[in-house]
Amino acid sequence: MSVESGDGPFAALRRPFEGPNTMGNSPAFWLGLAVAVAVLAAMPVLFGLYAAEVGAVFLAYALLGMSLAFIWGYCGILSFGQVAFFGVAGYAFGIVAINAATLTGLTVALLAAIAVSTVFAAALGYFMFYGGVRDVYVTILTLVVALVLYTFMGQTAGGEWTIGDARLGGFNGMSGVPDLAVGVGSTGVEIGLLGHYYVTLGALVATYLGLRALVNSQFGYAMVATREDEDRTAMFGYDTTFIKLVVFTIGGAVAGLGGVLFTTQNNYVDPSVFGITAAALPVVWASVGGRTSLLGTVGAALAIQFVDYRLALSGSEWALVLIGSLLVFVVLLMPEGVAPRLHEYVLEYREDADPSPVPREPPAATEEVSD
Amino acid sequence: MFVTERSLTRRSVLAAGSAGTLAATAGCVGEGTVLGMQDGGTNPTAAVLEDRSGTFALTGTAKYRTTMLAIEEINRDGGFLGEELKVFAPDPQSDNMRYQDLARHAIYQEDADVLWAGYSSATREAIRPLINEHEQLYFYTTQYEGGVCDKTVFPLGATARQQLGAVVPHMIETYGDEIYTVAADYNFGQLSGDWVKIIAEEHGAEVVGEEYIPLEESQFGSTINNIQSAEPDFVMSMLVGQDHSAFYEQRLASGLTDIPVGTSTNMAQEREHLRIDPPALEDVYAGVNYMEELPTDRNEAFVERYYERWDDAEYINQEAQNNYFSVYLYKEAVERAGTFEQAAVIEALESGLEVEAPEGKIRLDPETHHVEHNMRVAHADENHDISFDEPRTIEPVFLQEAGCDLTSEAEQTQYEPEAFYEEA
Amino acid sequence: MAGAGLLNFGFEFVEIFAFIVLATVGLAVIFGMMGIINLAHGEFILVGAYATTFAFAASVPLPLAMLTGVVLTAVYGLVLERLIIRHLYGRLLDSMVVTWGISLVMIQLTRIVFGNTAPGIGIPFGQLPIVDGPVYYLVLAVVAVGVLGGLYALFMWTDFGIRARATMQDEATARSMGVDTDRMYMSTFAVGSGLAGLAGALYAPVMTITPEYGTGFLIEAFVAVVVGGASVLVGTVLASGLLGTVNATVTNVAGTFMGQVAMLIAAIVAIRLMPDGITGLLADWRESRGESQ
Amino acid sequence: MLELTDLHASYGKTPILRGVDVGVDEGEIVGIMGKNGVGKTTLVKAVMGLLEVDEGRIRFDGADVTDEPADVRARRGIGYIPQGRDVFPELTVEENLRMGETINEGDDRLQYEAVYDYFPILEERRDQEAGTMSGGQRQMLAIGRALVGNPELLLLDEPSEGVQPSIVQDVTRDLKRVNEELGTTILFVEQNLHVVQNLAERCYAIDKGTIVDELEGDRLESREAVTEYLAV
Amino acid sequence: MATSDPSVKTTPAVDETGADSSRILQTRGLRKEFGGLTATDDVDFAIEAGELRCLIGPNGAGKSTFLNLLTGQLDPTAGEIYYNGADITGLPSHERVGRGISMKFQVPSVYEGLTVAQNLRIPLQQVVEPDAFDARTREILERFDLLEQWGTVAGELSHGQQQRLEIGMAMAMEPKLMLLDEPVAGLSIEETADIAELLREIADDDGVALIVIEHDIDFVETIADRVTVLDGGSIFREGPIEEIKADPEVKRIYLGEDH
Repeated sequence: MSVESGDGPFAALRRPFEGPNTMGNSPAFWLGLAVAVAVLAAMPVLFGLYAAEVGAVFLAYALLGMSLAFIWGYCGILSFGQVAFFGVAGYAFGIVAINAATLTGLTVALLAAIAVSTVFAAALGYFMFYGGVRDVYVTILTLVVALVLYTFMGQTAGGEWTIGDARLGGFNGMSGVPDLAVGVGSTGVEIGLLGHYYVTLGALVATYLGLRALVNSQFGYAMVATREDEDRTAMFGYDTTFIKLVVFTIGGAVAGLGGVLFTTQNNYVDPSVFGITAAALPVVWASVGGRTSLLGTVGAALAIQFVDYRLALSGSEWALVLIGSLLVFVVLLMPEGVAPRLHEYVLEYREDADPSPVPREPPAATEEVSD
Repeated sequence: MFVTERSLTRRSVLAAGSAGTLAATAGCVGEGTVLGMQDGGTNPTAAVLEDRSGTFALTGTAKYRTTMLAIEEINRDGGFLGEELKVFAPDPQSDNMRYQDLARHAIYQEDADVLWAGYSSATREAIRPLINEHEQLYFYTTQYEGGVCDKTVFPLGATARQQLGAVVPHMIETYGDEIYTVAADYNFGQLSGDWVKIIAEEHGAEVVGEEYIPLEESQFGSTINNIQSAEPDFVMSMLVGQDHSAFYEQRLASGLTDIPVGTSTNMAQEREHLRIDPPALEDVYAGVNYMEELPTDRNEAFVERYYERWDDAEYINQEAQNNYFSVYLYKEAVERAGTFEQAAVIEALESGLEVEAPEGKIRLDPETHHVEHNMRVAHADENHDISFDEPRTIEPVFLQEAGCDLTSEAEQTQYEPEAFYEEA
Repeated sequence: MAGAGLLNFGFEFVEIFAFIVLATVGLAVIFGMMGIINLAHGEFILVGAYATTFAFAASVPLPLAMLTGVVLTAVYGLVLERLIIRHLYGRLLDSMVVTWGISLVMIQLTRIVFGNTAPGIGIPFGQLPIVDGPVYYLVLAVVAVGVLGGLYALFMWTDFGIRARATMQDEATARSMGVDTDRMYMSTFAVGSGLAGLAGALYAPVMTITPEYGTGFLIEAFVAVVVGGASVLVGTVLASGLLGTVNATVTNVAGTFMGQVAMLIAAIVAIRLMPDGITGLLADWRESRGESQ
Repeated sequence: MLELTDLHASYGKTPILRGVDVGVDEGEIVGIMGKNGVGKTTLVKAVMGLLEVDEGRIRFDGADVTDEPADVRARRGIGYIPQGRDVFPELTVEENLRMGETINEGDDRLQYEAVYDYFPILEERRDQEAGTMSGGQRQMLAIGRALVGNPELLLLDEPSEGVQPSIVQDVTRDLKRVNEELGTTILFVEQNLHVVQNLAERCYAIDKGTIVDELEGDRLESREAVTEYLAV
Repeated sequence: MATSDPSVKTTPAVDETGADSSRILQTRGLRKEFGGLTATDDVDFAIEAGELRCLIGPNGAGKSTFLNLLTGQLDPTAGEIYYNGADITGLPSHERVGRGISMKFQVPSVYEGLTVAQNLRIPLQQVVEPDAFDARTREILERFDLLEQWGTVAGELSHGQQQRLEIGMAMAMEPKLMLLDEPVAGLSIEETADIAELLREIADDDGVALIVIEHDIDFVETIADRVTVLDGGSIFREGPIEEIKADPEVKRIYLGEDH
């Protein structure tokens, strides 16, 4: 269809990432995105290692937010327990990495952590979706899972909760988690402070592009259809239960990736990642940024966490009040979130600027497709 | 194998690896910045991260205030090495994530020369990776489970061994040898429970029941039932936090006050004897190194100075006193080292310093970075009036036995009692 | 010994059952009647507790202080309903998100305004003669049963109840039958809020009052509502019974923590087996009977 | 008794009613017929007060009720039977009928037992949940429920929709009986030819949001005249 | 689930595998019970390719239950369903759709938040290769007179357009059997005539078998090849519409005296 990447440079390159299921299908959008990534990449150069350390945490949060936007915005599954996968991956990485702190070991730890969060999401998803749990019950069940993990991890202080050399550490958390490293045997890289920032940024950009391509693929249409009307979609021969399971599992994997990057940045993970305040944050980001916009959620995560950080530095107690009120007002005043609203304005502005607001071409017959 | 040596630690150069780190490849980026965000001043800076809101506000507020009081006193009397110590002291709001952010900010942006931070062990553990990475001098003053053996960390609060070592023998002597332990279900509580068993064993007593209570629990119906059916000679309580303080009211309502309670956590920290109406804490005995009620001249003068400075203050808890004397300890060390340079200050702290604290004279043990405290048993009567027995000096024996010697080996470890004592 | 054990178990069950019922009814009324999951439910309970404890501290007699708690929470709910909640009818997920926001704000505001502690209230009535435990727990159980009975009477027997139920099922039609539906929504929300306030007030002497006070009720309330399903009374009673039994049994054997964990696991399994809650299962059964007629 | 003057109403931003004038006298049975989407349901809702009008007045029993909410109008004596046999599905039959009492707190309300006289099947099923009854029974219940308030004017929104033909006949017969015995004025909208011809004494035709014709007597009985407004 | 219940009646036209080549769909002894009450009572039903069958009967006759059994939204208590000669009893809905059974709901249920073209893409991508999307979309849009609305969000279409879009979406699946539940409920006479024409065309030109539940007896008269009357969960009468209309028993239970 000609709405999808008809014009501009790199049209062919952009094609897999564009379609009616995502906002921002113009050269201007991609240029803007490139500039934004470049600015983020320049942060450590401009502001030093400090910015890299602080920024890496925000970027890991953004991954977490994106995982929720993906499952909620595109498939209608509102999980209040996205932090469960985030935290489980962090703990899993810690357990493997502490026991095998070599290049190979750390590479395995990274893979194992993402595998654990993925499998965990798949198992929970299977349990829920194949059990007929739907809508609000999914939401509450996921929250309860996060809270159970919070309670459970909180009491693992005793020596019996030791796996090899790794102590789960209870309420105090697991400390001494090594840095990220990739390699086999003696060849490879240990990822230092600055490296960690760029790895996280790279992971965020790559995940964004990957999810974007996915939601514009055939599977993406199936997701969106499932969100819009599950029964109807099943009647078109889609196995919606399976679709939801796959989406939920991918969401778990992305959240897990965020969790690993978060944990390796802090070299520490504790049960508060499962707590009710932590669990609320992804929902806040996705609601404010706009759950149907992956990038909107990322933007909201970065912005809100930055403001929260500045408020904390000033010693203000008002951060949570601000975040909570923001959530209330955004959902009341623009239920779709900021990004979709912005997108509408941009489209309107373009239409105004366009002297001939004739609708874009209807779908052409195959032979007419020229570009 | 209780010491876990790691081949890879935070930001260390990879031992096995031949490849360089990514950080090294970006030559232009160092700790300095292109845009120069760093603070221009040359004054030495202390970062004081103590909670004035959130879960730990009750203890954190007093800790903040005594620290400020000490720094102000010293600044007024000629300063630290003749210089005025600047303070960076935002409120971490009892949130470990904020602690990480603020500690990072203190280290990078404020260039802190010394750090006081946090009440709970969880907080300490949350920021310890940062402390280790930047070799930051750090005073942790809460009475805690013990065992931290770390080159740049000075855990100055009494350890569980010191607190329980004061109160448990006293209770066994006074009431008998059957003990029922009720403790908070987290690291501190569980390790304290282990210590009760170890000390009971040493004194020929026995733990007849043990229960670990989740931190947010404030209903003790079944616990009180269990205690009543076990009929111990006394209860050892290592309950913490405000939710747990409901135990004492429920103890009163269930008629459990005839069984005395020993504690290492209550009264001296969260002033339960003042917050809860008598006689809920009747016959509660606390092992403490300090309580505001301590009737010595030195302490009374200190209390007076404190309330003069902070007229709306409520209570000086044990940790607040620890903060206070640790500032003086720091001053001594800086002066002995002749510089604010952290490695030199740590070396000076390891030279066997002594200061006069409100609790009495204390000595810093060079090998373990812990303090020989003046431990007392404080008793609350039916009106919640406090009386003390004679102080005794208890050394940080556990770490000494564990072989922690930071003067010869720069470890970053936390030891657990179970590796040394069968009972645990 | 076995007799005493059984008595103790019974006492424990009564205690937990009462707790779950009182923690849940307010939430259940609002969810069942209005289709709103109020994630700020815990903080409504908080309002009740703070109002009670501060009234008591100002030497208001305890029962009156508790009444103050209930009334203030009801009024508070009313205000919130008018300002925010009424825009969310029919938007279940949005209502959850918004009420979560409200909950964050309320907890933090409480902390900022009142600090981290509130004055305590001693447990009244003294201790029981045979079983070890305060008499007050039995009072709580009696109140819990009374609340259930009262709600049943209110919703099944009175004109208000019929109108409220009719409004929730079909607002436009109810309005065309002369019902002022705006007022029905307001009053139902106020009733739900008042019940939350009641839980806060009743547990003010037992539990320590902190800004996170409400969180202590939340998991039980949530889980019971979800397990119970949309039908307020039947759901609450059955879910509280089920969860209370599991919790009391395991607590008796393996301690408080395991009791909690067992209850949550039981809840998760129950949701898996009955995706729409116990009453959803009943409704399915009834519906299938209806369909076949 | 009921007088609609120049009524305008819209659904969202789309205008649906563009100036409707209708008058109904006491004791009449008046139909309004039209194709789907011409504004029939909107009209009924506007009269009941479930939808705000943009322009025009509604007068009932001499009073201007245009700005009154639905519940107030209901208490003035307008009874409403919504489209799609809408009863309260989870209330029992008897509770549904008791809802009717809300309309009129005064003494002149019909005891709901009297409704059983018209619809004996409802008495048999008085304790059954309304949602479990068949479509025809629900239609009877909806009518009975409105009658309990003893309304002066009964508004019906497509009573035939989704109901099998034999029941439609029963309902038509029952409505006529109500009109005769209780003197209730009836205004209904419909697109079913049989109902229009069998029930209405007088009938308006509505198209594109305005009244385009009024039929009585022979014209109303002529199949061709009526289908003109129901077909193209 | 298939059952070996001896009471299951066998229809002579069915061979060993249960298949009958001329019949696209056939049920044998199809039965559904809800808590002791029988909603569908041993129904033996068959329809041929290109046939347009209407299903009528009083409320509660079991029409919807029967349709739900065919789509797989309900599992039968007993009996079998054969489609194109194969036993599809127990297959989940989406697999039945994959084999060419499609269903149109009573209430128009297009994806209201998606554009018309997006709506069509969802069934289309199930059956055609990506490079044919555009051509097929255009074809369907033209056939169902929706070309101008291709970029419109479906929720903003008129009622009749939504009905057409929905039937278009069903046709995009290239079904062999289509089930429709009251397709003209709430439509004007004009729109009803449109739909009637479309359905006839689908049966005659595309050779799709159609099962239509409908109350509008005039509509049934216009379109149906044969009519099946259900009552009390079992087949009460079956035959051409004229026969059914004249049947006094059908009049008594369903049609009333008018017809």
